[in-house]
Amino acid sequence: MNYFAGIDVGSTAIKVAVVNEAGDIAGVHVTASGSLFHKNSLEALNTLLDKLGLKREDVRYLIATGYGRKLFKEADDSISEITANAIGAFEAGKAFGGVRTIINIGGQDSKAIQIDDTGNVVNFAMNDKCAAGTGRFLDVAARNLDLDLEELGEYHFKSEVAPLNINSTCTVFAESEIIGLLANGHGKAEIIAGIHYSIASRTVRLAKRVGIEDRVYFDGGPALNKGLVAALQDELGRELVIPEHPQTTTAFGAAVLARNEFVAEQSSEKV
Amino acid sequence: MTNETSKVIPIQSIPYSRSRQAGESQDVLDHIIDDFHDNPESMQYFYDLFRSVYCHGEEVKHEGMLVGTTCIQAPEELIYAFGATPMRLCNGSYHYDQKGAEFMPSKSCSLVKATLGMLNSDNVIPKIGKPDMIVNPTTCDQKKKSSSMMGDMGYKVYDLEFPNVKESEASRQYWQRSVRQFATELRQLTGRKLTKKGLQAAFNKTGRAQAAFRKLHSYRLLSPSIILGKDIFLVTNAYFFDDITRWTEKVEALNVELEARKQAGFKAVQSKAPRVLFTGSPPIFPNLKLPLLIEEAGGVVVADESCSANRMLYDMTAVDEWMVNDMVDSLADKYLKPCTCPIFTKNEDRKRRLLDLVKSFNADGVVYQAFSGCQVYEMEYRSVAEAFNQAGIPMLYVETDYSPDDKGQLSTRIEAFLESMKNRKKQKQRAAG
Amino acid sequence: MTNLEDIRTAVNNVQFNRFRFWLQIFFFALLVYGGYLGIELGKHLPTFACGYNKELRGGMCFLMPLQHWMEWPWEKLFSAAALTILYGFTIFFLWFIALNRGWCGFACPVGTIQDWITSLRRWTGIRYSRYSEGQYKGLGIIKWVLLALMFLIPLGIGGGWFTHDLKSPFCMICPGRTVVPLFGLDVSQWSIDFSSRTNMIMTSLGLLVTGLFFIGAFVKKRFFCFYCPMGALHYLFSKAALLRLNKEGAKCTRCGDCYRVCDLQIKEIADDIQNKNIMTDDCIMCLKCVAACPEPGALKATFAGIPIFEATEAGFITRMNKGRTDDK
Amino acid sequence: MSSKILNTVMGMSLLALASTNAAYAELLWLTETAPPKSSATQVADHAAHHHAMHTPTAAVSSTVVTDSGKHDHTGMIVLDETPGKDHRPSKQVWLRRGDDIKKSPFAALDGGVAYLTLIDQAGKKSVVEAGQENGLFTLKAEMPEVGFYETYLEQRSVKEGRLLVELPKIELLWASCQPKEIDEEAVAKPIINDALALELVRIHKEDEGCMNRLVSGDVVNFQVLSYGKPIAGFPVSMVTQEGWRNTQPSDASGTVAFTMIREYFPNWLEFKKYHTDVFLVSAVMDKQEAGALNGQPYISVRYEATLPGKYRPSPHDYRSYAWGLGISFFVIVFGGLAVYLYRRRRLKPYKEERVDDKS
Repeated sequence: MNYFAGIDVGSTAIKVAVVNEAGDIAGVHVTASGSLFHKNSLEALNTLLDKLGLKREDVRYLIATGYGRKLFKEADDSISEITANAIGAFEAGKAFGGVRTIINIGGQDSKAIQIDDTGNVVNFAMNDKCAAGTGRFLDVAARNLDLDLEELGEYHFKSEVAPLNINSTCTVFAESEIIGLLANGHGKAEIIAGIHYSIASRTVRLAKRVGIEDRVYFDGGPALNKGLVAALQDELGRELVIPEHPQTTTAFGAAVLARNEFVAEQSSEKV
Repeated sequence: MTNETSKVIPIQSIPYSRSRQAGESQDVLDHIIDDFHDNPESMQYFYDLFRSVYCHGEEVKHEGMLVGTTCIQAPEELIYAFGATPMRLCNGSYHYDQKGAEFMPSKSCSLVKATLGMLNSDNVIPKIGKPDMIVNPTTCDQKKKSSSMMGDMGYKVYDLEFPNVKESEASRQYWQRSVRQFATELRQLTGRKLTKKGLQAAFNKTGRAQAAFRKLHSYRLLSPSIILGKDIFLVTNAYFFDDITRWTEKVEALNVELEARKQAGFKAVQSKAPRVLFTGSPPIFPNLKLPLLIEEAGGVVVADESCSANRMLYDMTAVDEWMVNDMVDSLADKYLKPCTCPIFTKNEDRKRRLLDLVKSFNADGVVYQAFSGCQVYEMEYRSVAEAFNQAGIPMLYVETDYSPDDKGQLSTRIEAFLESMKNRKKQKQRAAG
Repeated sequence: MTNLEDIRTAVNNVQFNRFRFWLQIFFFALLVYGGYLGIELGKHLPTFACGYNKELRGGMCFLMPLQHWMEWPWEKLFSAAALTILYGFTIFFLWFIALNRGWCGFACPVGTIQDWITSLRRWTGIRYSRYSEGQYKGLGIIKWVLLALMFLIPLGIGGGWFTHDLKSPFCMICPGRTVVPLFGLDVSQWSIDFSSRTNMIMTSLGLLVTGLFFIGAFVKKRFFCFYCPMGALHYLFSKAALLRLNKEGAKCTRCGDCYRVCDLQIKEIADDIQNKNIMTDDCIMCLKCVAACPEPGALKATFAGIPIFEATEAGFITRMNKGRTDDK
Repeated sequence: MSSKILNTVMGMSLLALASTNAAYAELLWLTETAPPKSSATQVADHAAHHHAMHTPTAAVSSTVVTDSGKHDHTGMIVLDETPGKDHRPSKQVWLRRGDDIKKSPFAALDGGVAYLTLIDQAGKKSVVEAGQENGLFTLKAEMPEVGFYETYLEQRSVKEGRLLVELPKIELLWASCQPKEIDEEAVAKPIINDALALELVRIHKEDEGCMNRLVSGDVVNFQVLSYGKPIAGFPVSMVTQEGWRNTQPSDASGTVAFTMIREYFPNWLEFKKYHTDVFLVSAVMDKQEAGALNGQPYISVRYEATLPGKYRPSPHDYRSYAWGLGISFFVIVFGGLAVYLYRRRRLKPYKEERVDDKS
C-alpha cells in the first residue's frame, strides 16, 4: 500500500497530512512550529506515521509547503502554500459541492484565493507584510484578555451589546487599544466580538480584491474559532464552508499533489 | 582620575568596498552570477563592470561635460551632439533609498528617494563626479518636485518641460519647442555649436546602440529562452553610465554568442519554464529583486516594458531631411510619441504595447511591479489588469519597494503565480492534445 | 521559396528614396517626353500628364477630356453620345486601380517637379513649413471644392449659363498647364489672354497659381497635392484599387515615425490603429511612411493582397543608417 | 514660239486685269458659313438684280444646321464662326454669288443637278451630288479622316458667245486637338486637282490645324495652277471680309503671297479670339477658244476660280507674355517675401527657438 504525505511548515504550526492511493485522507497531525522548524517537522511527520502505523518508506512521495518548505530537505518536492491550499480546498470542497473562493487565515498572514472549476489558482491576494488581521492578532488579543484561544469563540456570542470598533489594524496598536477598552470598563465579550469583526472586515476586503464566487471555503487555524466564523459570515453575507480539519487543508493539498505527481511519474515511466 | 575604559572613539572611515552599501551590490551581483548556471561568457564584461563600479566604487570616465539625466525623456543625442556625455542618474540601491528617506516623504517612490539620496550623499556611486548640469524632464510629480531639491543640493538643474498629453498636436509642438530650448541651453552650457555633423555622429552612436539592443531583444523571442532576463536587465542598466560605444561593442559581442547558442539549440531554462513579461516600475541594479525572484522560481523574463530596458532603447528615430532643424524635431517626436510611461493621461498605448509584447514573445503571464508611492503605475494597474483579463492573460500585481524584507512573502506569491501558469499550460496542452 | 524570401528582404531593405527618385524620373520621361519615342498612353491617364504639352507627352491627363465632355450641350450629354464618356471613364478607372494614388506619389509629373523643388530647397538648407492643425483641417476642403467646380462649371457651359471662355476651368488654373510644357520648351501658356474678361481672369488666375505653386512647393513638401482635385477624384475610387497601403494596428507603437516623414502631414497614419486600409484623401501613396516604419509588418504596401513592400526593422536601420552617414 | 505663248499669256492677263471689276461682281464661291436665320429681307433685296436665282422662301431659319454660331441682332448676315466648328466629321457648304463677303447672297441651285468633286488628303477623288436646303444650294460633305478636304464645283454656262467656266473651290478641315491624330506631312502637302484648267491652292502653314490656324498678320501663300502646272506672272486677287482688295501676279513658281491684314478692332470687352473673318481669293483666265456647249456656240472661254479662307485675330492682339511672366514673377517674389517675413515674425512674439547649422 502506497501513502503520500504533505507537510505544511507554517509560521505558528506544522501540519502533516497523509493520504492513500485513492487520495482519501488517512490522517492528520498538528504541532506548534516553535523555533526549530526542521527538527519539529520531522517529529511531526514521524508521530503521525506512528499513529497510522506506517513506516517512512510507505510514504512514496512527500511534498513540503509553507514558509519553511525550503528548509525541509527530506521532502521530494516543495510547493507554495497558495497552490497547496487551493488543491486542498478544491479536494475537500468536493464534499460540499465545490468551492471557488478560499479564505485562509494563517499564523501570520491571510490569503484569499480564487480557483477555477478544475482547482487551478485563477487569482489570489495576500495581506501586506504586517500581521494585522491574522492568527497572530487573535493570539495577542487572547493574551491581553487572559483567555486562551479556544475560549474566544464562546465569548463572541456572550456579548449583549454591539461589537466594539477596534480601529487599529496593526497588531501592536490593537493590543494597547484593547487594554484601553478594558480600562474603560467594556466587557470582554463585546471587545472580542469587535476583534473578530475587525479581522473579518479586513479579510473580506482582501477577498474582494480577488473576487468572490458562490460558496466561500474558510480554513486555517482561526477557522476553528466559531465567533470569527460568525463575524466573517456576517461580513461576507455568503455561505461559509468549514472543513473538518481547517488547519490541515494546505498539508492535505500538498499530500494530494504528492499522490498526483507520483501517479503521473508512474504513468510516464510506463509510457 | 579617569577610568581607562572610557575613551572617545575617533571617526574611522572604512573603504567603500567594505561598506554596507557595497555589500548590498555585492550580494545581488554574486547571486546573479553564482546562483545561475552557464551565464553567457560575454556577460563577464558587464559583471566586471558592475563589480568595479558598484562594489569597488571605481570611477566612471566620461568625455566632455557631464549631463545627468533623471529620465529617459531627455534626448541624449543632443547631449552627445554637443560633445557632452549623458549619464542616467536613476538609482536602484536600498542604501540610497534610506538616505533619501531622511529628507523625503517616506511614501514617495523608492527610485526617486534613492536617486536623490545618491545625489545628496558625499560619495556618489556610480562614481561619475559632479554633473555640469542635470536635465530633469517634468514627467511624474515626484521627479518634478525633485528639481528644486536637487537645486538646493547645489546642482545646476534644467527643467525639460514635458507635456502630459501625448495625442494632441499642441503638446507635440510644445515638446518640440522645449527640446529646441534644451538645445540652446546646451549650447550655452558647452559653448559649442550644434552642427549637422555632430548631430549625425550622435545619431550614429545611439542608432548603433539601439540596433544592437533590438538584435539582443530579438533573441528573447526564442522559446525556450537562450538568455535570462536578469542578464538583460544588467546589460540595459549598464547603458545608464557605461561608455556608449564600448557598451554597443559588448552587446554586439553578446549577440554573436547568442547567435551561436541559437544555432546550438541551447536552453537557458527548462522548456516548460513559464515565460514572463515584466512591466511597471523599472528594475535598476542592485534592485533586481523581482526579476531575480521570478527566475529563481524557475520562470524566465522574456520581455519587459520598463524604462530601465525596453522603453529606453527600443524606439528608433526616423528623419526625413537630414538637416539640423529636422533632426532635432524628429528627436523630439521620438522622445514623446512612442513613450508608454503611465504619466500620460491615456493608458491605451501601454496596454496595446503590453498585449503586443505578450503575443509576440508568447509570454504565459505578466508581472506588474509598482513601487509603492508611484501613483501613476498604481493607478494604471486596474485598467491594465482589465485588459489582460479580457485577453485571458494572468497577471501578478506586486506593490513593493527597494527593501528586501518582503522577499519571503514575494517569493511565495511569485511561486504560486508560476505554478498556476504551469497548470494553465498543462491544461492547454491537454486540451490541445 | 527561399530566394523569394531573399527578394522580399532585398526589396524591404531598399534605399527607398533613391529608388523612388529614379522611378519618378522614369515616369516623368515617359509622360512628358514619351511622344519623342512615339509612346501614346491615351488621354485617360489618372495623373497630370498635361495635354498642353502637345507633341511630347506620352499620354494625357484625364481631367482635360473629362471637362470637355462635361461642356457638351446637355441634350448631347444625356444622349447615347455619353457612352463615349462612359468608355473614357472606364479606361481611366482601369489605369487608376492599377496604381491607386501611387500615380500621385510616383508618376505624376507635377508631383515629381515638386519633389525636385523640395530637394532644391533641402540643398539650400532652408527648413520646410508645416500647416497648423487648424489650417490643415480648413485647407483640406479646397480639393473637394475644386473637384466640384471642375464638374459644375463645364456643366454650366453645356447648359448655356457660362461663356465658352470658361472652358476646362481647372486646366486654366492648374500649374501643370504652365509648368509641364516648359519641359518641352513651350512657354506659350505663360501669357495673359486679354481677349475677354473671362479669359483674362482665368489666365491671370492660372499664372497666379503658378507663382504660388513655385513658392509653395519650395517651402512646403508636396504643396499642390494637398489641393489637387485629381487626388480627390482618386480618393472616391481608392477602395477598389489593387495597390493598397495597409496598417497592422496591433503592431503599431504609435511612435509617429511615419507621421514624421509624411509630406502631406497625415496624422492618422500614426494614430489610427483601427483601420487596416489606412489611406486618407490626402495620401499620395509615396510609401515613405512604410520605409520609415521600424515595426515589422506594421505598415505594408500590398498589390492585390500580395505584400510588395513591407516595413522591417532591418530595412529601417539600413535606411536611417544611410541618412545618418551620408553628407550633402 | 515660247515668246508667243508668253505673249498670249500676257495678253490674257492684261485682259483679265482690264475686266476684273465687271467679272468679280458675279464671282461664284463656296462657303462653310450657314445662311443667317433672319436673312429673308436681305436675300430678297438681292433677288432684284440676280434674276437667275430663284428667291428662297422666308422660312429658311427653321432647319439651318445648329452650329452656326451666335445670332446677330442687326439682322445682318453673321459671318462670325464659332469655336470648335472644325472638330466635325461632316460639314455643310453653301454657294454664294458676288464678291462682297458681307452682303453677297446665297445662291440657289439653278438648272438641275450639280456635282461636286471631293478630294481628300490621300488624293482620293469622290463625286457628290449637291442638294437643296430651303431652295439654297448646299452640300453635306462627309469627312471620314482628320485633315483637309478640297471641294470643287464646276459650272459651265454660255452668255453672249462666251463660255463661262466657274470653278469655285473650298477647303474643308476636320481638325483634331490631339496633334498625334494628325498626319502632319499629309496636311503639309497641298492637294492638287490637275483636271482643272484653273486652280488656286493654298500652301498651308506647317502643323496647321485646330491649335494653329491663319491669323491676321500671317503671310498666306497661294499657288495658281492650270492642269496641275504652276502659271507664272498670273494675277490673283484677294478680297477680305471688310472689302479690302489686293491683286498680285504670281511669281515664277506660280506662287502669290498676301499678308492678312487686321480688320477686327472691337474694344477689348467685346473682343472674341475665335472671331473668324473670311477672305476670298480669285483668279480669272480668258482664252480665245471656240466651241459649243449643248448647242450654244461660243468664241471665247472665261475661267473663274475662287477659294475662300478663314482667318482669326492674331494672338498678338490679345495675348501678353509680359503680363503673364509679370504676374507669376510678382507672386513668386511677393509670396517668398511673405513666407520669409512670416517666419521672421514667428520668432518674435513667443520667441520661437530655432536651431540650425548657423546656431
